[in-house]
Amino acid sequence: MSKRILPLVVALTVLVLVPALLQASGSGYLFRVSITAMIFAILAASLNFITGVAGLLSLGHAAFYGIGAYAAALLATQHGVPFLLTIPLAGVAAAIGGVLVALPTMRLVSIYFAVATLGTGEIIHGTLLNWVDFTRGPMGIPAIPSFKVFGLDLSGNLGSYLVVAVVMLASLWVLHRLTHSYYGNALRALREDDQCADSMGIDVVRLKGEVFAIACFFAGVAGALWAHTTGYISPNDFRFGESILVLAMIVVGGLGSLPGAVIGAVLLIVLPEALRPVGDVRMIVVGCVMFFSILLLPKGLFGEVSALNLVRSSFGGGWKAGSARQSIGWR
Amino acid sequence: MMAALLEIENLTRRFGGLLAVDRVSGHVGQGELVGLIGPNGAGKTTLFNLISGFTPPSEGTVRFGGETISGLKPWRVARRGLGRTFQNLRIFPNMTVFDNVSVGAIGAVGHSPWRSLFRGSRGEADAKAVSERTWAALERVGLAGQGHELAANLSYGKRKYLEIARALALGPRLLILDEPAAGLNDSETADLAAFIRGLHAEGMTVLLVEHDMTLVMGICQRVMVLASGRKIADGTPEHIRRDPAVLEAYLGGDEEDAA
Amino acid sequence: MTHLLEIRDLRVTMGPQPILQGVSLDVPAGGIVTVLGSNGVGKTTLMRAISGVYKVGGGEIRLDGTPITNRTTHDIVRLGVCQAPEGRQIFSSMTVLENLRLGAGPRGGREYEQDLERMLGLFPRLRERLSQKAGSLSGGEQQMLCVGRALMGRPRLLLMDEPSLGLAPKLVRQIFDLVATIRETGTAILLVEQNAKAALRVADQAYVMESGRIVLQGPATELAEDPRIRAAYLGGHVH
Amino acid sequence: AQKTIALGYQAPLTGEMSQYGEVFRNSATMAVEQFNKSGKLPGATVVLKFEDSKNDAKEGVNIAKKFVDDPEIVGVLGDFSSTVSMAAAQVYAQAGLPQLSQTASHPDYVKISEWQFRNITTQAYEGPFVAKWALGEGKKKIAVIAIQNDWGQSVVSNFKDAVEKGGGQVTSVEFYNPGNRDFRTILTKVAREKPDAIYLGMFDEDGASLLQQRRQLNVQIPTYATSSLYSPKLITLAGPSSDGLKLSTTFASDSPEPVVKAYVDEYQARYKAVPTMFAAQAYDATNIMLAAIAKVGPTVDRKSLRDALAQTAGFPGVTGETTFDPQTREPTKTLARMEIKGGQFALVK
Amino acid sequence: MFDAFFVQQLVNGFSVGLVYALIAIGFTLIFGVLNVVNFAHGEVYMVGAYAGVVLITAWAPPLIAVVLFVMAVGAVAGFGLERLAFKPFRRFQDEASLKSKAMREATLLSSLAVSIIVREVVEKVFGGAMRPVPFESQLTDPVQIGELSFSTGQFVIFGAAVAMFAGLQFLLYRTRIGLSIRAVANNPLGAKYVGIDTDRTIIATFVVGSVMGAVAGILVALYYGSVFPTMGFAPGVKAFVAMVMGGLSSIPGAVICAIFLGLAEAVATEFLAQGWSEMIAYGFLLLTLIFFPTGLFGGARDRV
Ligand SMILES: Nc1ncnc2c1ncn2[C@@H]1O[C@H](COP(=O)(O)OP(=O)(O)OP(=O)(O)O)[C@@H](O)[C@H]1O
Ligand SMILES: Nc1ncnc2c1ncn2[C@@H]1O[C@H](COP(=O)(O)OP(=O)(O)OP(=O)(O)O)[C@@H](O)[C@H]1O
Ligand SMILES: [Mg+2]
Ligand SMILES: [Mg+2]
Repeated sequence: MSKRILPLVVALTVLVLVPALLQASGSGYLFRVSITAMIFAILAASLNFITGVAGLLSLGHAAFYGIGAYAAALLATQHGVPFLLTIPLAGVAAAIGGVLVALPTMRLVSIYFAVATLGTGEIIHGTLLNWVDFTRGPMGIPAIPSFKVFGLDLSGNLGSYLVVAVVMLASLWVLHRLTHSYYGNALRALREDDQCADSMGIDVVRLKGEVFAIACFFAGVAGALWAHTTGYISPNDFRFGESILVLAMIVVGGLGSLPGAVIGAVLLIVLPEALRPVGDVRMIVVGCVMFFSILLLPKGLFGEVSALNLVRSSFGGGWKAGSARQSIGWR
Repeated sequence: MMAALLEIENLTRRFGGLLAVDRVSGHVGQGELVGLIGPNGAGKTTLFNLISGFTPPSEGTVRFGGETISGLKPWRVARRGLGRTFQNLRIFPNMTVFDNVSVGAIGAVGHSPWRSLFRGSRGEADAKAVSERTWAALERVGLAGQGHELAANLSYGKRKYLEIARALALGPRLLILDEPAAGLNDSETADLAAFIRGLHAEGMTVLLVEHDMTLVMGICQRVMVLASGRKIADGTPEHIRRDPAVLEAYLGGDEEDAA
Repeated sequence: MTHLLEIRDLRVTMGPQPILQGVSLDVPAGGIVTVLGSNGVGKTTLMRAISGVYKVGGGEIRLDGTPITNRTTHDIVRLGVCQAPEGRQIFSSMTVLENLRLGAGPRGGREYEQDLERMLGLFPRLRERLSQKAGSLSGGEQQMLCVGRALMGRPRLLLMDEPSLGLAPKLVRQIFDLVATIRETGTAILLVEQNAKAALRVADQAYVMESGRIVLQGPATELAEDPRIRAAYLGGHVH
Repeated sequence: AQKTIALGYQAPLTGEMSQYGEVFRNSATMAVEQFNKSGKLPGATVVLKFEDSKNDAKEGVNIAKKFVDDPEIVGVLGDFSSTVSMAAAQVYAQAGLPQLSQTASHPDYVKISEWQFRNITTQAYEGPFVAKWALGEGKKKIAVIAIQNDWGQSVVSNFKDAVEKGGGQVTSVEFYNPGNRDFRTILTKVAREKPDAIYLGMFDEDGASLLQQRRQLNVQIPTYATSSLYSPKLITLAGPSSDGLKLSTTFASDSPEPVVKAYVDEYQARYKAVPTMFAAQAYDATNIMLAAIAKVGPTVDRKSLRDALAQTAGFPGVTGETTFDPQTREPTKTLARMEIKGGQFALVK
Repeated sequence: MFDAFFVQQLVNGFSVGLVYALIAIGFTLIFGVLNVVNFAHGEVYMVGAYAGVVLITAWAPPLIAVVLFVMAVGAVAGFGLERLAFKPFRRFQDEASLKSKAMREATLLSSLAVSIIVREVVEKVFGGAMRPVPFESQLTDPVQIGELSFSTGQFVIFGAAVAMFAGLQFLLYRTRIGLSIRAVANNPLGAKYVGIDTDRTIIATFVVGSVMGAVAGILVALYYGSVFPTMGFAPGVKAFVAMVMGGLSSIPGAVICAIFLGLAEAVATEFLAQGWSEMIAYGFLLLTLIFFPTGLFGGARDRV
């Protein structure tokens, strides 16, 4: 029974309580900040899958976010594809990009891998910027339609919020299932010691490819949401700085922890907004907050171990002490 | 006569100019408990790495269960039923004991994101298989009570068993252990010996590298000796103990430790 | 007050749990003292506390009567307390020669050359591999390098944490012979060992640790006969 | 009591582009203070609300939502770059809040909706102007170096069209990525073609670096530029290397015009610096907004402000006269020709 | 194709590469010792440049005095940076955290946070705009040799790069402190056991690395004639890339790769738009890593 309570609480909060409060406040601004925070929650959760869970430090995540955004924007503006299709297609486009990046860089470890992702990130950003005929280059893509489907207009504050919230919950659910299942254990083994995992029968190469495909898929989905909710995108939105911002989110939240990634994303989106009153020094304050949170909580606001304990006790079965006396192979 | 589970033929590995393993041939029969000894730097670990696919051989072949496995990636070798431990412990320190061992089970069962995501009947079956294998392996080494502890918090001795459990969860046909008794005191070593003998009695084939002669001579049915990359002897413990070449290269003449 | 090293009521706490809960022991100048104990009782912690790698929470460590509690490791090394640590901690991407050079500390020139010669005499295997990367040595070779590196520091007190770990029997014997040889040069040795039999044979004095405390102490020859020790540490009869 | 009418101003006040936000804030604050003192709008005080966008579209959109929520705000100025302005513009268009950007020159910007305005000349106007000038001086083969952003794209396309229409030829077009500081390779490549002239589409800092490196490489090809290089900073940064640069501009700080003189003097008194083209743009933008407010009176709302803005015609600003085309809302302005001589901008007659 | 223009492009590319190399040297040194990326190295470079320019603007002392002053500033910056962003995360006591990837990312982010703070503070104090270096002090005077054009700055930077490189190689391989630095880089715990004061060694490394970074900053500022708060970012990333291509801990590798990157960009610009040619550099990075997974001069992974 109690197992199902936490997911319900999360869903109700995101889908009912928060929008009700926002609606009551009547503030489009707060709606917008929430939408941005949710988009980055997806991004952070997906990067956490690569960097936190599977331990592959990626410094180019914004590029896949960009691929998704451009895929959605181009499909929507040039081919009139409705958002229900652009969102998954954007994910697929980004996933393909992710696999193409992951394949040749498979053998790389630690910082070498990180720099390879940095390089591909820059290449993808540069392509968005310089391939003028296809992406319109620095002109960006304006007039991307908002969420409209079958005459139903979801482009208002509440409508957009709900669309983004539903997509976010679905994305987080998928990442949660993968992170907190045995599949997640295979990934964590990859992170802790890939050679050792290899000798335990874990197909490290395939796993790396899958991790990238899955995480980039969601980065692409986040990109599509960004494109549809903003209406105008340009390569500037997907710079290196954005990759670092997302990385900062998952480190502040707690590497490897899915709830941590979400908390980190919300914090680093809301904090600069909340600090508007302090004016020009707000980025200094954001820097200080980041610094001290890492200093005082090196394992993040919600570290992996506590997150796993929480999630396993409230979401998943199969982790209780089982009494399996059946034979394993050798007997 | 037992069928040969593992056969090695002319296995050679060079590192630059160094011949770490030099034309070694040998076999391990189904259900055998074989020891591999030799001076430090003789190439024992390198031989293990060649068998388990970590290091590609310069020459020679490895056959496992009748099929050639040399050149295969370690994970493929593992899935064919070869479980190993490492000379310097390689556990996953930031994962729980259970999760550590489950990795071996996942290696055997396979890892598919689809099945983890949509826990349909096959997904459930996978999860169940992993969990059962894991608990069974944990129980076999006596760590079931500490399943939820972080591996980093285990004592050294328990970490050794943790590593063995992880290899067992793979459901191996052959278990290769690299110096399992290193760092254990005599009574702990005795426990380990009993444990390995127990595994063997259950039908497990074991190949182990060890410097503790009490252990090796006490439990192994057959002992192979490497020195400077070459196999210099292969036979029963009694035979090995008296082999002058082994005495010279490895035991050092004094009988006491070998007792 | 003839003791080179005196430890009184040493307490060390890592994280939440106390690891050493009041350890006292003495190492006489030029003597060999061994500490026995099962896994995880805190032997390594004791060694690290002496070397100043771990912070000491209480008690005192004196070298020649001068307190060295919580001095920095490099100070302690300079005072002549060198350690061949657990896990070897060699410099894997540097050559064997560089490792030994580092062990010699600031000493250079002829003195260093002589020490090196002496060392290589003890470990001829290392001589063959002087220009090889230490990380590519076999386990046993690394252990030799570790001990050799500590000896290069010309210690007054040598701390050895399980030096026989992973060594072939022939080498184990050599290591223990070496322990005896080293003591002849006047160096005192504090030896932590799992190989209780061999350790008790070379040591003058022995201590037995259990969960952070000394539970038994006495001359090595006496302890070797002690039935409790025989049962717990020497009792391994496999047959 | 006085009624307060608020204007939102979104601009990069921190981050890489903060220098531009800074001068916008200076000019706008000055303009509003002057306006409130002038008594052109009895019964009401205009206040400015600044928000920092960091030149980041995410923040730009958030700010837009914030301004839209604020019932006091009847009009918005900014943002700086076209990309951020356009992301925010989607919000303003939907909510119906007039937005006047001092610098967004993206061709699609005013097409977003009837709520978008700008007072910067577009390249559709400036490109042909310089092209004609250069062709008139006998420069038939011209190379173009421009920054790879939306503005740079329109610099190139408009200039190229105009040159080709005028019988000249654009020998090569070199875009460079924002942030690039070393122009030696580009200059060497361009020099190989031996063009009669080089046309630059970039901002003052890039321009200064380029001019310095041009001198160092001993490339002596006459150089023309867009009005964005009209900045005292250019001369401070590039020094003698900038001599001989020809450029068009709407604003000249040493112009004898009384409006300009008054502005430059007060700006200098307040901020101890000579206003740049960007500062002047912001000053005019704010004043155009204020003039529209004054026209409607203290009961101004968003819709009436928009309509008043749309009627702006012949507004006498420090960057020349501004008129918004009633259909396209594009500004038309008069441009002047300048040349740098002996470390000074000098009007070319 | 191989005309004077092409050779000129090589010169151009070489000097861009030298700028990357100057930064990469200090970067690599620091990385080598701590195995963490010091994201604030670009800011040290920037701070060095600002310090120098402020001094020049105020007193216009001779170049050598400026460099000495900047070295001092770099030393202080390196010291402060190490204490602030790295020391708190260093707990040599337990090996697990030393090897933990979370620690690596924590210091990566803490140095990033420090770099944001430093950059924003500099921006608040000096403004976001470019500041010119007084013309008398600039190293931008043209030098014509045959058909090729150089500037004085290029020679100075070349000299500085050679000097730094040689000095560092000497320091690392011929001196005791260098031996200690390499030992700490390889195994900090082991270094303690041989009596090395690891803390001091690390500070020394940071100081040396940051001094080099700061000197690079002022020289490059004099060469380009201006400073601005974000000046450290773009070349910092390239230096980082060069360091990795070179194999992380190999300073010669980093220098060679930095120069190679500069040349590649210049030659690519000859055929492509500058925007694309920047990507050529990253393309080379990927190719290098695909064929040499641990960089051109990096060691293999530790044995199993
Ligand atoms: N990757 C490598 N590169 C270079 N040399 C290597 C490598 N791996 C092993 N060697 C060398 O090969 C020889 C055999 O090493 P191996 O580790 O197999 O010895 P071992 O028999 O396991 O010794 P021990 O009992 O001490 O563990 C050693 O001399 C070692 O230095
Ligand atoms: N840095 C640390 N943080 C937390 N606990 C620690 C730390 N170091 C050691 N411990 C714990 O202290 C206890 C004693 O460890 P120690 O390494 O001293 O044992 P030991 O007697 O040397 O054992 P072994 O024979 O296995 O080497 C162990 O339970 C260990 O888990
Ligand atoms: Mg071995
Ligand atoms: Mg120990």
